Amino acid sequence: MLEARLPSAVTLKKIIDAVKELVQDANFDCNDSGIALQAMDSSHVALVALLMRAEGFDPYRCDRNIALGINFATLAKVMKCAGNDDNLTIKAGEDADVLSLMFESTNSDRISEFDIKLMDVDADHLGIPETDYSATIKMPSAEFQRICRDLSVMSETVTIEAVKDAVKFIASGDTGSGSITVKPNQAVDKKDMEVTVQLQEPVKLAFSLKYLNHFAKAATLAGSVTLSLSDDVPLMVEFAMDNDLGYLRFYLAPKIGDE
Amino acid sequence: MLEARLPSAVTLKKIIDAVKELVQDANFDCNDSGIALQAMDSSHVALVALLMRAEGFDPYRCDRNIALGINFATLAKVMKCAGNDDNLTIKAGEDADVLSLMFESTNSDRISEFDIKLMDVDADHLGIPETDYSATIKMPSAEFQRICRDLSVMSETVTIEAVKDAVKFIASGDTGSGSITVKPNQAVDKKDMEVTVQLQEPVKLAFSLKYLNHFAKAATLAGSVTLSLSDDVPLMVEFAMDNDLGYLRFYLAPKIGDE
Amino acid sequence: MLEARLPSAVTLKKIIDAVKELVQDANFDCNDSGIALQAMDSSHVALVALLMRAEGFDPYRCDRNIALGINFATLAKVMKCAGNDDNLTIKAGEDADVLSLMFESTNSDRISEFDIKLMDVDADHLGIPETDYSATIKMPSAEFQRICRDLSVMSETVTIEAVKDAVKFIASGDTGSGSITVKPNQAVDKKDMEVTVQLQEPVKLAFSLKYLNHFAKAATLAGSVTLSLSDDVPLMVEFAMDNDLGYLRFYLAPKIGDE
Amino acid sequence: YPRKSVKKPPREETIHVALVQAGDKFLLTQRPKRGLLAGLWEFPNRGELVDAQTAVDAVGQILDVGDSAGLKLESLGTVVHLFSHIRQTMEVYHVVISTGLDPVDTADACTAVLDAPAQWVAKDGLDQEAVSTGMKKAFALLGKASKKTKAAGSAAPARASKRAKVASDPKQKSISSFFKRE
Amino acid sequence: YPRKSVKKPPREETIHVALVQAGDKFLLTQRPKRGLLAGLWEFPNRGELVDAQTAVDAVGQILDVGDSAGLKLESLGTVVHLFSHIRQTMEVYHVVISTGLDPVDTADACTAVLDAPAQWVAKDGLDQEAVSTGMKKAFALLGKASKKTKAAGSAAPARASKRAKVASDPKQKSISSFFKRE
Amino acid sequence: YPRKSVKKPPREETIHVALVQAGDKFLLTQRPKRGLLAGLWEFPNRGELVDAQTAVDAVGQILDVGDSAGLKLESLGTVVHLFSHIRQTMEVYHVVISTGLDPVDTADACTAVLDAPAQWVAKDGLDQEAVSTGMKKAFALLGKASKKTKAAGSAAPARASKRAKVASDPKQKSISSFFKRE
Repeated sequence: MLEARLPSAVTLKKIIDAVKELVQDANFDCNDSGIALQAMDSSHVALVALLMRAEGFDPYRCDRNIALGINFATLAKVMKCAGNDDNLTIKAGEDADVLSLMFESTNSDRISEFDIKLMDVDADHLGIPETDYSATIKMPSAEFQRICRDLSVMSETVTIEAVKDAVKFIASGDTGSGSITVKPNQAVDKKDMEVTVQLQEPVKLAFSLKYLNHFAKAATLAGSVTLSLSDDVPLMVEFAMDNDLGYLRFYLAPKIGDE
Repeated sequence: MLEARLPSAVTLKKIIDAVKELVQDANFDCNDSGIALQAMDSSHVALVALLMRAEGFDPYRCDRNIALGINFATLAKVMKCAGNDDNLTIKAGEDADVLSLMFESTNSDRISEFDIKLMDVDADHLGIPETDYSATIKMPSAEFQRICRDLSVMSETVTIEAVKDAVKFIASGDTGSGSITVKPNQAVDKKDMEVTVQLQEPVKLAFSLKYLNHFAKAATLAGSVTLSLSDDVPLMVEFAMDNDLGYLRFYLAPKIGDE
Repeated sequence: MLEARLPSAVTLKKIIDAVKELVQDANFDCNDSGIALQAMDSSHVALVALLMRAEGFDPYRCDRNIALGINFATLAKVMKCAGNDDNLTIKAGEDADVLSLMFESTNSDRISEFDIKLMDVDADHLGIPETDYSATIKMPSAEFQRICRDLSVMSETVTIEAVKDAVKFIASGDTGSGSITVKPNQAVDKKDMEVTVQLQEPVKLAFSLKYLNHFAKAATLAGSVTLSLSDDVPLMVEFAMDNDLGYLRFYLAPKIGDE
Repeated sequence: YPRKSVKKPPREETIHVALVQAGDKFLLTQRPKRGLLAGLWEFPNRGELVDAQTAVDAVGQILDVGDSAGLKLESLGTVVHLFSHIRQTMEVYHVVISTGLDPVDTADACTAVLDAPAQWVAKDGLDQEAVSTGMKKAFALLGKASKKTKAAGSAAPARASKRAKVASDPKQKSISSFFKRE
Repeated sequence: YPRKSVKKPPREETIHVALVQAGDKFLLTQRPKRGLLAGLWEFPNRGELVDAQTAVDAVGQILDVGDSAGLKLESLGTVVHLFSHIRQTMEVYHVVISTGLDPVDTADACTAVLDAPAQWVAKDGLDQEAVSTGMKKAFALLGKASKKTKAAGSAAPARASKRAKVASDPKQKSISSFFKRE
Repeated sequence: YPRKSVKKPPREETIHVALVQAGDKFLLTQRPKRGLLAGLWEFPNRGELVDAQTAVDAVGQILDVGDSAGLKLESLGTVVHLFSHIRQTMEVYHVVISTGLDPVDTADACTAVLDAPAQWVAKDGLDQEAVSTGMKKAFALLGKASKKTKAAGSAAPARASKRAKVASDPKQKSISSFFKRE
């Protein structure tokens, strides 16, 4: 049996909104350490990996491992009903065929309860090896979102080039080309505005902007984003959630012959 | 001859916006006590009843009873031209074939005048009997709007169940189900936030959410809404306008075999 | 070679947004006194004339006359990437086949560069004679935008009638008619709110509202707009930009037999 | 415990069918050569009609009789017809055209306006035409209604349009079953 | 005093018609088998063209002649044709193709791109084809224009596209009737 | 220096083609009578399918076999076919239906659901039908795949749907070429 209370329902809403266009159905894998999800998009180009640690909930209780098969379009519609100051309790019984969501507002007398029917989702689970990335870039997530959106003007593909002390995003198409350069800034008072570049060796890789724009929707979830790149390895885009709740990671296979 | 000046043009704009998708053409019935309108939607499932009392206008003058047949799509387009601080004077002459609307801004030198051609609207007038409802629920109109919108996620039908000290809105569909419970709150400082439930006997009735969502658009017109229910009688949804101007009421026939 | 730095990139963005639906491709004619553009819409009903004086840039350098053929849809997409506090440097080399735009934010470490491919635009250049207009009306541009939008409710054509001390905009259609009267206001504290009417002789002319609505989009560019009318001459709608940067003018041929 | 997503129910579809009568003839139009019921003849119908007045206007436009207010439109009720994957509710109306009409000319006009072949067929000749089963059900309503009408006398309302449309959801009651006309 | 809503005027429609000429042949495409003017042949036309340049580009794409700039497009003016419920304004253009063309191949290409049967027909043979009256009116403009062109000499502009489109509202004057080219 | 806007490249199009097999027969549907490849027979296909599961569901609905989970859907890979102005990528799937089927009934059901004529044709009879070249290429994948399948034994996954769709951009690598199944 699962019972978990999330202080802010909006957190789950933002996660689902960022993922729903990539993933149609997926399993929430629940055990005593938390709730995890891994799913590829239907084209098998990107992979979404979510971890919500038990510590981020209060209370959290999960007696035994269960996989809750969820249709994301349905869940997204229900999460739209989350008010800004609602907390959220999710429940699933032994052998349950529904996931229950209860929204409670701290300052009103309204309680909303939704039951979503569970599905049998046939999920492949991929093993993601630990990687020592050549470049790791931390930047404001809003900045990342804007770069992806701006460069989409010119092309469907962006080349990310990390060199010493600078990261360059380049897109080139039929009507012209665009490039945006981001440089590290050491002393910033707001943590989220920080830009850092850790470089083992220079890398230059091409990725689909369509997918990056999808990932960038998670900018509402975290003020910072971390991009990790190495040759011949998928890009990892990580949004770390506040209060040690966990992370939402996206992996994206590179495009070849385009960098 | 009719001549009536409404201190805030926006009031009529909100009325028309709430009604225009239900009613295509209808008569404004004008006499010396005010302006009334009654119209069924084209499916004959809902009925709109508007009353704007003479006292809400300044000045108000109507020599003899006239019925002004209006196309609501046209009127809605004209009402879009109402500025936030405009007042509105409406006029119709003896044997006039137009309704004149004049918007005057208090702080500008612009005067807008529109003439809308009148139509011959063939309207049935229904007698609405006085009803002693089993349950009368008063709640914030924004809350009502949100409940209708949220439950539309699950179904096209909502069951409203009023019991002692609680009202439950329930929707159940293919992908799951949802229920929202509202409880009375006694001492609230803001009048519009008040929730009260007056109960003669428990009722449980099913209604079309599509219509309720239409009605809920009038939430801009009044901070509170009153729902009145009895078995085998249409639901009455009333929005009472400020300053005793009158009310906008919607009646909705129940769905049978679904509660 | 052209190199010109505009303190606010948003200024060019607003110009392009106001013009892009009228003009598909046009030449920016650059010389040492500034950048000019003249283009008819594809129906040859309206003419756009833009002047950006060298004095409005800092620095501004243009060695010899060059015509930069630009696709406005592409330029508009690039200009969307302009941040609110970005400045803009545009460059084109000798015999260049691209126009370069560089956006620099004053408070971030991001530099965006875009190159737009130049086109061979086959432009007619029309001579616009100096005209002593019968009526010249200055009014807030937002007011002009609202009048055009509001009257579009009734007709595709507006008749502008300027008489002593008043300007009347009239639209008449199948469902009714509308008229908006604007009167001069002498003493206003905010310059942009001023309404003045200079009249040599009364005029009454009909124009397409579709085009006027297009022109009115430039209201974001200037707080005031000036309409100049004479019989048998195109209407001139002028938006003068701040800081003596120049102007964006629209000329519109009248409709005959409709006034 | 988890379950597979449920099999889809048949698609719901509501169409508005007009039995347009001039003398003893009825107007038929032909379905496209391909697709469901290809090439069969049917009574003019539209799915997207929002209310009965629109139907009257469309018919008025087809027949070029000018002011459509002169047309009597009577609601005959609804028929449900099942296809393999569609549950079609037909809302059936009867329109009698009193103006003198040239059947050939109006059929041509209909072809132009409806963008489909059209013809006038006598009531007795309908059996000879390739008319779909569903449409025959719709036409059968006319027989029932004409009996009722006769019983009630010829007090058919001249401007019945406002009363015609009934909600297509069988569970949804009508407001006019609660409130009476004054 | 109140009045019934007015009878609708005929629907306004503007189409752009291209008289595509190669040698003495003109390109015809066939209308759908159903609907208005079913099966008749017509000159390639589109309603949604925004301006003449788009027409040139489409023709260039059809004929695969690469850079469409090489095509001469000349505006011949407009013709109005009335259907029962449509008032159709045809803006007519003339395009002469100078590249050596195989009539059969290009007709096939046109069929593929336009999604309709296409053929090349000699000017004299147009009368033998089932061409609609409206289209014949459009073609008649070419005769008038060619007389004018001859009078004016062969000074037809090589890149006339920017000058081609005229406003379809007859009351709307053109700006170039006020301001002269420099 | 300035340049003319570039000639358009052929339009990219991706369709999903289902080789639906029952016994030794395959399901064919007929293209519209007009337009590209008019009247030719083809394997059921749709451009707008978002993923393989949707295809399975559609097939299940066509065949009315209830729970579509019982259908085996196997991705055979992609074929690219060039038309004059279209570069079409076909993603080909193979579905084997094991339920006892009446070929006539199911063809009728397909006609109704797909809104196009349909028939079951034996593998050997495909050559006799007017099947387009592109579709023949798609069918050829089945031969290749069946060899592979035989080599690999009959370990075809019962619920292969989640693995079926491949990215249509040849430059885009798949994530599963980097991360291995656990």
